[in-house]
Amino acid sequence: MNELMSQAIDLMVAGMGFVFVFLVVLVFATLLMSKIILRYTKPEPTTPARTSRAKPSAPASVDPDVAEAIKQAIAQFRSRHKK
Amino acid sequence: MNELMSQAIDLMVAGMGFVFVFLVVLVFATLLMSKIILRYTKPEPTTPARTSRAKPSAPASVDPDVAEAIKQAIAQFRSRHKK
Amino acid sequence: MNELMSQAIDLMVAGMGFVFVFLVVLVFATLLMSKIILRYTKPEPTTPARTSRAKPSAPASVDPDVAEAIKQAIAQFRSRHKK
Amino acid sequence: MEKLLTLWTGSGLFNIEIGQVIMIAVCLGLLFLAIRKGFEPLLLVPIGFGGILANIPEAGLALSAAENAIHIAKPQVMAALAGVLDVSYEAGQAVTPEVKDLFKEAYKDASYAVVSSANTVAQDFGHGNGMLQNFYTVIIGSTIGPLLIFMGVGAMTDFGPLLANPKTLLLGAAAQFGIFGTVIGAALLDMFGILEFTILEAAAIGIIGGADGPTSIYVSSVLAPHLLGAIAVSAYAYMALVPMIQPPIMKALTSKKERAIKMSQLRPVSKKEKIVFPLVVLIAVVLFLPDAAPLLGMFTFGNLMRECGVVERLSDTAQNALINIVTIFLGLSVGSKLMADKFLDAQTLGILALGIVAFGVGTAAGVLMAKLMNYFTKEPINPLIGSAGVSAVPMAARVSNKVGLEANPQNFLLMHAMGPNVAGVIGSAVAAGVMIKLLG
Amino acid sequence: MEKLLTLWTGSGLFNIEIGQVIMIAVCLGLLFLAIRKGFEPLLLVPIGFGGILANIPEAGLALSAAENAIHIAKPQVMAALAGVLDVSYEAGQAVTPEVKDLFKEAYKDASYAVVSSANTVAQDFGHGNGMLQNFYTVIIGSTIGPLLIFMGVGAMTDFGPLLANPKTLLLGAAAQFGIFGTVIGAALLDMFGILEFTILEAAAIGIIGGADGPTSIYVSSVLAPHLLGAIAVSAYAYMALVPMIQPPIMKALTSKKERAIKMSQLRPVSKKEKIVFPLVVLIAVVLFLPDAAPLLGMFTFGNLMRECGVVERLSDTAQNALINIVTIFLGLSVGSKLMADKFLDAQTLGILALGIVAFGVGTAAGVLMAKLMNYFTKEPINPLIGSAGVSAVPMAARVSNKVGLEANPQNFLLMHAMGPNVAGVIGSAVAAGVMIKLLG
Amino acid sequence: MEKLLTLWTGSGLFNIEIGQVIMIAVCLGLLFLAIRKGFEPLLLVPIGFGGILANIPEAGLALSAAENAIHIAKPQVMAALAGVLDVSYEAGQAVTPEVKDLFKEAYKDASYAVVSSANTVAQDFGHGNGMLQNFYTVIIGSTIGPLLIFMGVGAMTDFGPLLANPKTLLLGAAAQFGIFGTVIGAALLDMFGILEFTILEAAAIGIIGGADGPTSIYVSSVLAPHLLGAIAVSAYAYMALVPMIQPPIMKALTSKKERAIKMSQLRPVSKKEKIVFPLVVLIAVVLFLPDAAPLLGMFTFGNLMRECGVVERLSDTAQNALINIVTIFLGLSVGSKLMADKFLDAQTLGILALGIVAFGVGTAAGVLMAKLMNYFTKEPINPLIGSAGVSAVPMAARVSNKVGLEANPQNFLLMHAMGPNVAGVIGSAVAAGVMIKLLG
Ligand code: NA
Ligand code: NA
Ligand code: NA
Repeated sequence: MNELMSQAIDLMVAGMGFVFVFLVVLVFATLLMSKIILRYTKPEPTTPARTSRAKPSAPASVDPDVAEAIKQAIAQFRSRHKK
Repeated sequence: MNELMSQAIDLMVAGMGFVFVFLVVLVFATLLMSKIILRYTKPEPTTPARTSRAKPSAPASVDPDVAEAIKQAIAQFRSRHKK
Repeated sequence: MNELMSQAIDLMVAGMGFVFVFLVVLVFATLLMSKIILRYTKPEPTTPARTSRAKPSAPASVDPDVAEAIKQAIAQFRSRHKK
Repeated sequence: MEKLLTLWTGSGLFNIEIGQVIMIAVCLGLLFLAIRKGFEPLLLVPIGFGGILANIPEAGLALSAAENAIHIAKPQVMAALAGVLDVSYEAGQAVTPEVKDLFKEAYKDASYAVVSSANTVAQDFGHGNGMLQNFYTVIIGSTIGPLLIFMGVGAMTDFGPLLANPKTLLLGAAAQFGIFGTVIGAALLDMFGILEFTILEAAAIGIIGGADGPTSIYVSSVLAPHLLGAIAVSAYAYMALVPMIQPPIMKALTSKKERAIKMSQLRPVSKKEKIVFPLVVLIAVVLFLPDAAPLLGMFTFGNLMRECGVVERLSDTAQNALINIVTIFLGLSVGSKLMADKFLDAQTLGILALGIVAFGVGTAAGVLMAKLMNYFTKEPINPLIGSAGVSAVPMAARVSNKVGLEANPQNFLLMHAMGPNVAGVIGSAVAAGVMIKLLG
Repeated sequence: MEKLLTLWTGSGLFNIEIGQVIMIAVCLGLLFLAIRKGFEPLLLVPIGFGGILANIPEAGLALSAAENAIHIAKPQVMAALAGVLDVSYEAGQAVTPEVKDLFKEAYKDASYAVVSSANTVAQDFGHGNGMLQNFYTVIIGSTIGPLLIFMGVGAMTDFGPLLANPKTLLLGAAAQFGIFGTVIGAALLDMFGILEFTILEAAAIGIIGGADGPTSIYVSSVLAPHLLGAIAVSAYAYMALVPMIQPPIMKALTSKKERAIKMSQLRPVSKKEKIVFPLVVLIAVVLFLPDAAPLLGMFTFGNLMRECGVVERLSDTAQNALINIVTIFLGLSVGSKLMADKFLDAQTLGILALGIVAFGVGTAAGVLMAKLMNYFTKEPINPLIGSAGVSAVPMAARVSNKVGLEANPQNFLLMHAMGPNVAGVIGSAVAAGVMIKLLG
Repeated sequence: MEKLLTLWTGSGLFNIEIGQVIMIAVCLGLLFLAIRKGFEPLLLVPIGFGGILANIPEAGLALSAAENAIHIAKPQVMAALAGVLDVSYEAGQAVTPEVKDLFKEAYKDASYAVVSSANTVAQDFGHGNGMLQNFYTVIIGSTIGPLLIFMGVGAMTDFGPLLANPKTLLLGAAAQFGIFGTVIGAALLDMFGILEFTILEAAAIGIIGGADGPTSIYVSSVLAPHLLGAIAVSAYAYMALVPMIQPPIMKALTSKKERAIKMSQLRPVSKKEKIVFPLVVLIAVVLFLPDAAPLLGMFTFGNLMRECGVVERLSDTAQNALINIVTIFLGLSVGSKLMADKFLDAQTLGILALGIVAFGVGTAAGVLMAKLMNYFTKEPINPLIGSAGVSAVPMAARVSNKVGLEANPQNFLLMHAMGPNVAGVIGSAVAAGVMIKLLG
């Protein structure tokens, strides 16, 4: 086993060891955080987890009444055309 | 009175003095500018002063006729629903 | 004729010569490219050439049905108002 | 094993100092105020986050290459730096904390050319500038960051209310008393031996009274960069507190009758006036105060782009993509000045104390000026709009409106207060120019 | 009192020179043309404003640190600079205007390394680069600004009409006669002793005939940076004047019958051709003219991003946020070259005179080329589209269309003119590459 | 005539080398894969285009001023450079290819200070940095580019699924085996004499297994900049190939029954948890791994901007204008490392071979870890989500979902796979920090 190989093995042991330690710590820290937050805050409306990195679509800025009115108008229009 | 205090007072006298001189000049320059512009130009449609630094809302690109039509549709729709 | 003038004439001969050579080559290269592409690919939907550098307008995101409905509503509204 | 030891001796837990713990807690507090309480979040979120990054032990994100080299202190690097920085250090000598301090002092006092050489040497040995240090150099060291923010603010500012009633410019002038009064306050603290300040530091602290973030950052980066962190934090924090600081002062200095004064409606302002106004301001700068040219030049340029109507895409970019990009980097750069050894200092407490004085004095001066003007003008001025002269746009104008409504529910002062409000921005920039001219 | 005196002796009113007054008036004139008359406002608003800023007395916004130090001329700074710049100056010697001029000359002629040292010395003494000087160095000095604009232009350009009729590339070639003809014109002025030019200056002036802003700025920043201000202003002003300059020339060189020629409709162009075309241009550059690689490389890169359809967010940014940000800084940087002592010069008048010649010659060459081509091709070409070969996209193509409609109300030339119009952009970049190769 | 000769001897056709022809073909291939096959086009289009630009003969776009000077090799410039670079060269000596190589070697091995001097000398003689070289220095050399991309990625990342099931972080840890296993692989190639690598090169190659573009570029720019081109191309190409690389491995290591495991629905996650989580990660970095601070600091900063809800305009800019601008320049800069003499090397083939090993090992480790965890937890974990731990967001998570649906059409794994997917980003950044700490 040459020097590079022994360096590589050292690096792997230290590296994977550290990655696991770090992420295990993070698992516990995250669980603790969630527990604290969920205990000490009033229930709030939660957001469902989103799927992808995609930018969220802009919030619908149309008044629901308007939307409803337009829907009705379209429905009326379509039903007329079918006749 | 130590040196810093005398420097500070000097700075205040010069500073406030200059700020007032500058802004007084600006008051007169602005009044003069407005007078000249209002005299030598035909009356043009003026824009009402806006309130905040906020980005102006996008110009309404909807045809007024369309807007009116939609309003009417909504009114109609609502009055029907109330019945 | 001084030195600058002879330099300028040299520059013009070399420059215009080169510009023409380059663009003539480009004409043939482009014709060749188009010929190859049009031969070796199935016919695809083509885009009509656009006029200006202007950013293409956003694609109409309104459902044609909605548009039609609104148009009809406006027409109806206008005809009523004329009465 | 040896590698795991390297990781452990290089970890934060092994190296963290109490000052860094405190500063990280302070920065988390800033983030809390910004996110939960809405304290100027656009700046305080990046500043607070940058502050945490700056205090990560061993990471050296806010240090230059030479400072990082001195911190790590490999003997052969120290020997090389000793030559450049003219520190007496023999190759191989043990690097005690005292020796490190000698190097740090020498670096801090070094000339521009020596600093540049020291960093080149450190880079030759593989040390690098920290990320935040690079941001600071490019964005604030060059002064470009605050100037671009100011251009964006110009592109967002509507001078209409000011043009309809130009004499409200004087209210913006009076409120600058907050700036110079605070300089006197710093001198008082110095005179009574409570804290020590130089005139440059006193002036930089005073600018907090301008209630204008980019102006504060610009001036302190020129006059007293080591105080920049405390000054910027103080300026933005108190701007967020304007709705709490101002009303008591405004009510104490006015009678209910004065507060109920209704002002006549503002005349409409033509497009042409709005286009020419930034040029008028610019010409005044050309004639009277060249030292305010960077600040007011960029401000009026932004405003001209906004109003001229033919470069909307540039104006839009100045108000959005560009100002946002600069804000992110500016905030992180300011955060880099929240390192424990620079921030945890009695001076910082003094700056926080003087900052609130600055806002109070400015508010009072604006209100009193409005009362004074009422003796000379026939159109009555509601003194509540005077307080808007401190800037803090548009918060201070909203405060004027709110206090006015309390006195008289039909009394809408918002538009009238916008005049002095934007005048305060010009006033502070002029004051900044004067300070830089006389001291810079 | 002393402080007020400092303010007064440092004010613009006390220091302003007649040249600066004239230049500020000229720049206000540029702003008027841009805002009121719509002369290429996206560039001329920032250029005009930057020109005013550059001429603010004592502010030194367009000067480097060393130039500012020489202007202020503190004896100990001058002594230090004398060593670096190799000027004979004894410490304590009075600084007369002649001595200052000695320093200025020495600085202008200094090598890259000496300039850099001189600025370091000046910064050691607390002098700084002016804001506009920094912008110029970063944006134009590095050539990055014009190249990014060109990338954005590439992302906005549709080569469809050119691909439908590639032989119109030749019209874009012919119009480059405007460039080289103007070089001859400058040589004539020099020969008759009217003005003096070097071949570098003549070439930089000639590029105005390319009718392409970024190409003009790029070439003059490489060949003759001291003329950049006049060349850029001339280029953009005449581009705005294309609807006035071109029609008389077009009508003089064509009969009404020629102008009424209807061209057959362009074939539709497939997406694939549009994707491959920028790569074809790039390969041609690789093979024939590496010196055009920066300009045409960025141009074709922008176009490929536009057409390839898979990087729309990059293409959108290149066409909007990025090009707008660069335009703001590029304009201000060009404005920094409108300083009185550099701009108010007989050469500037020569440049303005030659610029209009350049546009005229280019227009004529394009029209004549189209007439010539009609002898060789069976599909008739309306000679009016030849004038579009000067670029000035899309203005020149619109002019072709308008003049065509006057001759025949059913004759829509716009699409046909877009081919030579974008070909003119490529042609000018090729001409630029040739000039840089042969002279740079 | 002489001028036409200059043009011809300066043309690409006259000077092109076979290596450049090959590299241009390779880059056209990359463009084809990016545009036609959709291989990570946002990066591979700029990288491929930059690669073509870097290989334009004589243009020197990817060379520094000194390298360009050595290439052109004017005797007096070489004499001046010889002094700086300490090469034995007598003024007037013929510049043979061997002499050039001497200069190139000396430049490559020179210290930071000498490189800087050599470039100053070259600029004094009128040579300049190539455009791509400037991009590389500013964007990658300073490490700012990958960090800003990482900030943008943070602003686009939703940690909700991870917070709902934090133990999936362990899957992200296991997948990092791909990184370190590849280092072993490189050591094996070296041991058997097939290729030669240093430990720095081996580590930089290993990071391909992180399946994260900006992390790969960051690490290789720090540890082995000369391999950056091959590493980045390899990383992005294999990320695009994830849907082909992963499924066979996933299926080989799992039974159909395991693949059909349905996981219970994720609990909803509160806004507050999402705000606090990036700060928790940051504090962990502070305490345990300061060397990961630049990467994870910017990543968590982006995520905090996204989630905190009060700086939406900054978050929006970080996700759009800013990341797009940086992506353009980052891609071109990476392309500058695709020069023939640096890329056409046996090492590059080794890197491409090792890269696919890295992805495979990471995938396998993630799947096996998930199977292992099923022995210890009561809630069953579908082992298919383990493969998402390699990152390649969101492609790897989609692959998990797709393979899961094949086994059980009611089995929607997408949300469950997003947890390990984003955990893989954190894991790779941690691994990067460890490598830089131990080797950097
Ligand atoms: Na103010
Ligand atoms: Na042209
Ligand atoms: Na990963």
